[in-house]
Amino acid sequence: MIDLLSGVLIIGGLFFYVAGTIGLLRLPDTLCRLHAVTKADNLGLGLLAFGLLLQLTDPLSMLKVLLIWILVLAASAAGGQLIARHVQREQEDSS
Amino acid sequence: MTFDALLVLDMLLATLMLMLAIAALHCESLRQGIFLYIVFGLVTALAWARLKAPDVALAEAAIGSGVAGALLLAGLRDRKPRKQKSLLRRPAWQVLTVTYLVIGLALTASWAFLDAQANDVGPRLGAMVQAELANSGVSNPVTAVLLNFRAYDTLLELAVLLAALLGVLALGPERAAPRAAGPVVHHLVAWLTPLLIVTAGYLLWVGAHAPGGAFQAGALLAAAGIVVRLSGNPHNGLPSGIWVRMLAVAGCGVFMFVGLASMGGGANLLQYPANWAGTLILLIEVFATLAITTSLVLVYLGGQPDSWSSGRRKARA
Amino acid sequence: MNEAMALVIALPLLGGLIAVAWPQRSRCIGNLTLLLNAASAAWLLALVMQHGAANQLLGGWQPGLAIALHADALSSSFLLLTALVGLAISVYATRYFHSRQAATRFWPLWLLLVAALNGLFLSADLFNLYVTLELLGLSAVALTALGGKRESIKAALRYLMVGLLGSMGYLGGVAILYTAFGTLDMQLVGARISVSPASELALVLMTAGLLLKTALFPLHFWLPAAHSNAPAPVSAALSALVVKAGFYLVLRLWTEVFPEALSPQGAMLIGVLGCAAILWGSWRALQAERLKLLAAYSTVAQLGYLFVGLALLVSVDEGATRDILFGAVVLMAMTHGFAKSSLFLAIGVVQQHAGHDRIDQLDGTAQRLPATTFAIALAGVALIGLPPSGAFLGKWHLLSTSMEMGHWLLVLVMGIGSLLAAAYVFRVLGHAFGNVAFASRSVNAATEEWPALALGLIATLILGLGSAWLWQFLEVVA
Amino acid sequence: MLETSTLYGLLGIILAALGLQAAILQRDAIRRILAINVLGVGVFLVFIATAYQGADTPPDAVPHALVLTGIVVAVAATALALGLQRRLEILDEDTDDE
Amino acid sequence: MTELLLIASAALGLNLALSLLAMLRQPSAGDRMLSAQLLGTNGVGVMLLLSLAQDQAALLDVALVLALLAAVVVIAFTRRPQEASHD
Repeated sequence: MIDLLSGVLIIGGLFFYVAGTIGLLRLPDTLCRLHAVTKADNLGLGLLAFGLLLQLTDPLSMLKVLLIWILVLAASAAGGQLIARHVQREQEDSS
Repeated sequence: MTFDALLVLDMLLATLMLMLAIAALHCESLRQGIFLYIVFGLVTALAWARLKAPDVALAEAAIGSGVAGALLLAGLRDRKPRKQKSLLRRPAWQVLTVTYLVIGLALTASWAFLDAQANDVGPRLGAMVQAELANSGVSNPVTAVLLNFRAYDTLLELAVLLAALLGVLALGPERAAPRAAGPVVHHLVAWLTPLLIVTAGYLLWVGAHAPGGAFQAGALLAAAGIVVRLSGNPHNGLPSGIWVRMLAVAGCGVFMFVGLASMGGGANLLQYPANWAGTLILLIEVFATLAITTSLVLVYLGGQPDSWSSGRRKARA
Repeated sequence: MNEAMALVIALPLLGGLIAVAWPQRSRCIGNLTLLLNAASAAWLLALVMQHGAANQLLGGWQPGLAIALHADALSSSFLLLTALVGLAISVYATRYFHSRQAATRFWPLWLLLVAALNGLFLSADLFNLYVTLELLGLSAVALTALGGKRESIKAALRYLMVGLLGSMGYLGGVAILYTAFGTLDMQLVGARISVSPASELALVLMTAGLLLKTALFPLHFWLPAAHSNAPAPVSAALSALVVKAGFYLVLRLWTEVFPEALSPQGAMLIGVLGCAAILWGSWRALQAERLKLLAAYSTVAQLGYLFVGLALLVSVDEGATRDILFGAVVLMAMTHGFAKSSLFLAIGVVQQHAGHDRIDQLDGTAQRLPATTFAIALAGVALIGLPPSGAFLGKWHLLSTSMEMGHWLLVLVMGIGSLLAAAYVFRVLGHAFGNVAFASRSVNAATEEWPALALGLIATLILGLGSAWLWQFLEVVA
Repeated sequence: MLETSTLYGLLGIILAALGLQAAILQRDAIRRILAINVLGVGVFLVFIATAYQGADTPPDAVPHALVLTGIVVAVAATALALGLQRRLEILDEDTDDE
Repeated sequence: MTELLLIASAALGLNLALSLLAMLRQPSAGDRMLSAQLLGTNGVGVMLLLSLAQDQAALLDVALVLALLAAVVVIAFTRRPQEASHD
């Protein structure tokens, strides 16, 4: 049962990862891509992490997985802003 | 079934590494090349993980890809724009000759490697390590090799790092610090730095019985220093004057001291007393971590900061 | 014996660390360290003479698992060479670096370089040798860059890249050897090795990497720029000691690890390259316009002799002839070490007093700097290979073996090489003794001049007269 | 069937060859540094592949330690090379290259 | 389960390759940083899956370090030096 659930979660995570990449390939401009891709990716990693959590028994490992996920979330939120700012600056520079 | 899935993963990693290496070395823009090299480091870390070398994967992620990446990006910024010499502007005959020679060498090497693999020598050094692991003072075999069985290598390696540091310091003053960062970077740095430090401490402590150790911890601490520097802070978290110099030599110095001290009573160099081995290794690792951190951060500055020579002179200037 | 080996390794390393932490005293620390280092190297040599070769297993682990140190006649001779040349360079460097900043930068790196050399000569572990090679390479590069000029930095960068390629070649060979034989200990690998593609390729990779670092023709392209643009004491160390480290390692690998895998064609190739190096290096030295460039090209040529000697050595069967050749090669390497460091230090004195080192403007040097000119002459005697010097005996044995074996071409090449060497040495001396009407007072700066003089005297007199002893030492202990 | 350690060992040799070729042919210093680093990774891969002894046996720890040492040495060399390159860049500011 | 994990990690690796291609197609600075982030997240995902598939808890630490260093690299990418930049 647990195996099934975590399998579904992992596959779901993969789906979002792939969706993010397709977004990167298909969406028209950088800011759009930024928006879609960071969201999809974080969701992908989140699902993956929960799928893995179900398989783990050691509390320290579980904590680490959670920490990794939160870390990536926070970093991508801040990183997203930085990148948006950078893109804006570049557009200003070029215009 | 399991084997097939693994083979798919192997093939994927191999293809990725090859493509990334070629692209990083031959793409048009150098900036792109450095970026691809950092990604190459990431995939290499995955390959180490796949080959059951988690210690190496940690080091690759932290040093090979992380710190080296930051160093390369800083090096790229030193670059004056007029000098984007592009790749392979050599005459075709040179390119062809070298390429054919290298291909020939690679084919010979592959043949020799297959021959070497076929040569069955029985138990390798790894078996000896396993047999003596209990007497080494730590239970992580890689740490045992690095700090006990082959401690002398590690001692000299710290000296190599010191030599590179001294070489960089002798080249002139440090780079200008980046301009002060906005609030977003400051927030990011504010929580990333403590996290890096805590993780470094964890890796140092866990190194005795699981993958981790002085080099990985030192690299993470150095990353913390680099991040602080990148946020536009003129300080890099290091002390100044005699203290920073002591930190830079501490790793090698304590190591050498322990090595010499353990010779008392007719023992060999670096022959720790059996029941003290664990403690001594931890002691060495702590100072090695500090020295590695100091060296990597200073090297990142690209030259000699004011804080290196004594603080008094700085006040006078 | 254990203590002596540990001391030889630990002293320069600790000295370097203290010099970093305490830059105000780096000169004293440096000189004191080199003095103690010379004493401990002499002690180790005495111990080897008394008790024969010895091994030390670091950490006390079993052979194979531990890194082994190995002290024998060959390694202790090279250690003594390093110690004596190093001491003279240190004394000279005390006066050479005027500014405090330059001095604080020089000493720690110089001590690390000596530590690397000592470590390399003592190590008997293939991977540990890689680490010592890198320590040697990086500190040598950093010292070269102390020249500060654009040319120095450029040469240093190129030196670094070439050095890294060389050590990667070496490491690749070690990887193949470990795959095939499962150990890193030189003696164990030597015992397990067999003629197979793996060992052949490892031999080729390691030798090629080391030849790149040792600058055997045609892999010498980086050497003249690096050796001629570094500060004088650094040039002396690079030419006398650092390239010798690569040669020493090739000598050890070929005679102790790979004798099985060695093919006559390989030895032949090295011999031919050595001949080319002799001719090309001597020719370029004759054409050089600057003294330092002349000395650098002369190093290229002298390395050629060493590799010709090595090629002869491995093509002779075990026995008396081989022992004599072995001694001749070591004697030549040591003579060149002393002579070339003497030459570079003397050039440094000339350069600082005249403000340049252009050969055609040296007139009057003999009157102004008599002791230094004498040192150049002594070094010249050793470089040409004239009688009292150690190189004379070395060359003599090389020539007689070549004649016995019927390698007449070799005899011819060595003859031409010696003539060319005589030509470039006398060209310098001719200018130095050139008379100028307004010759100024003769300068007598003892600490600057005597290191070069002492080294020149060792090269021409002591090694020449004491060579019989060296042969005996190498034969009995090895 | 291709053994895992053979696969990765050969991969290492190819990577080393790629690095070597670029190190000889490239003219740009930073690019050469990248090339030498790729060459290094190739050699390290041969070591780690040799250490791998299948999914169920623990790998040989000695090559792992050697590669760790090698990685640190490579970073030290990279740092020194970049420092020299930076100095050259500063000195070149008024004179043109080659 | 192990097969699933391995196949999933291979799929993620493929995804990594695809996003790399996407980046190479649009080499503007913003996109490069974006894909840096994406590649980091991908790498962390593969490392997590490998950790479970090969039953190596230590790989979780590697994933943690990767996540941390990805953040460092993103900062390094967006920062400019004090003088006028030469991008």
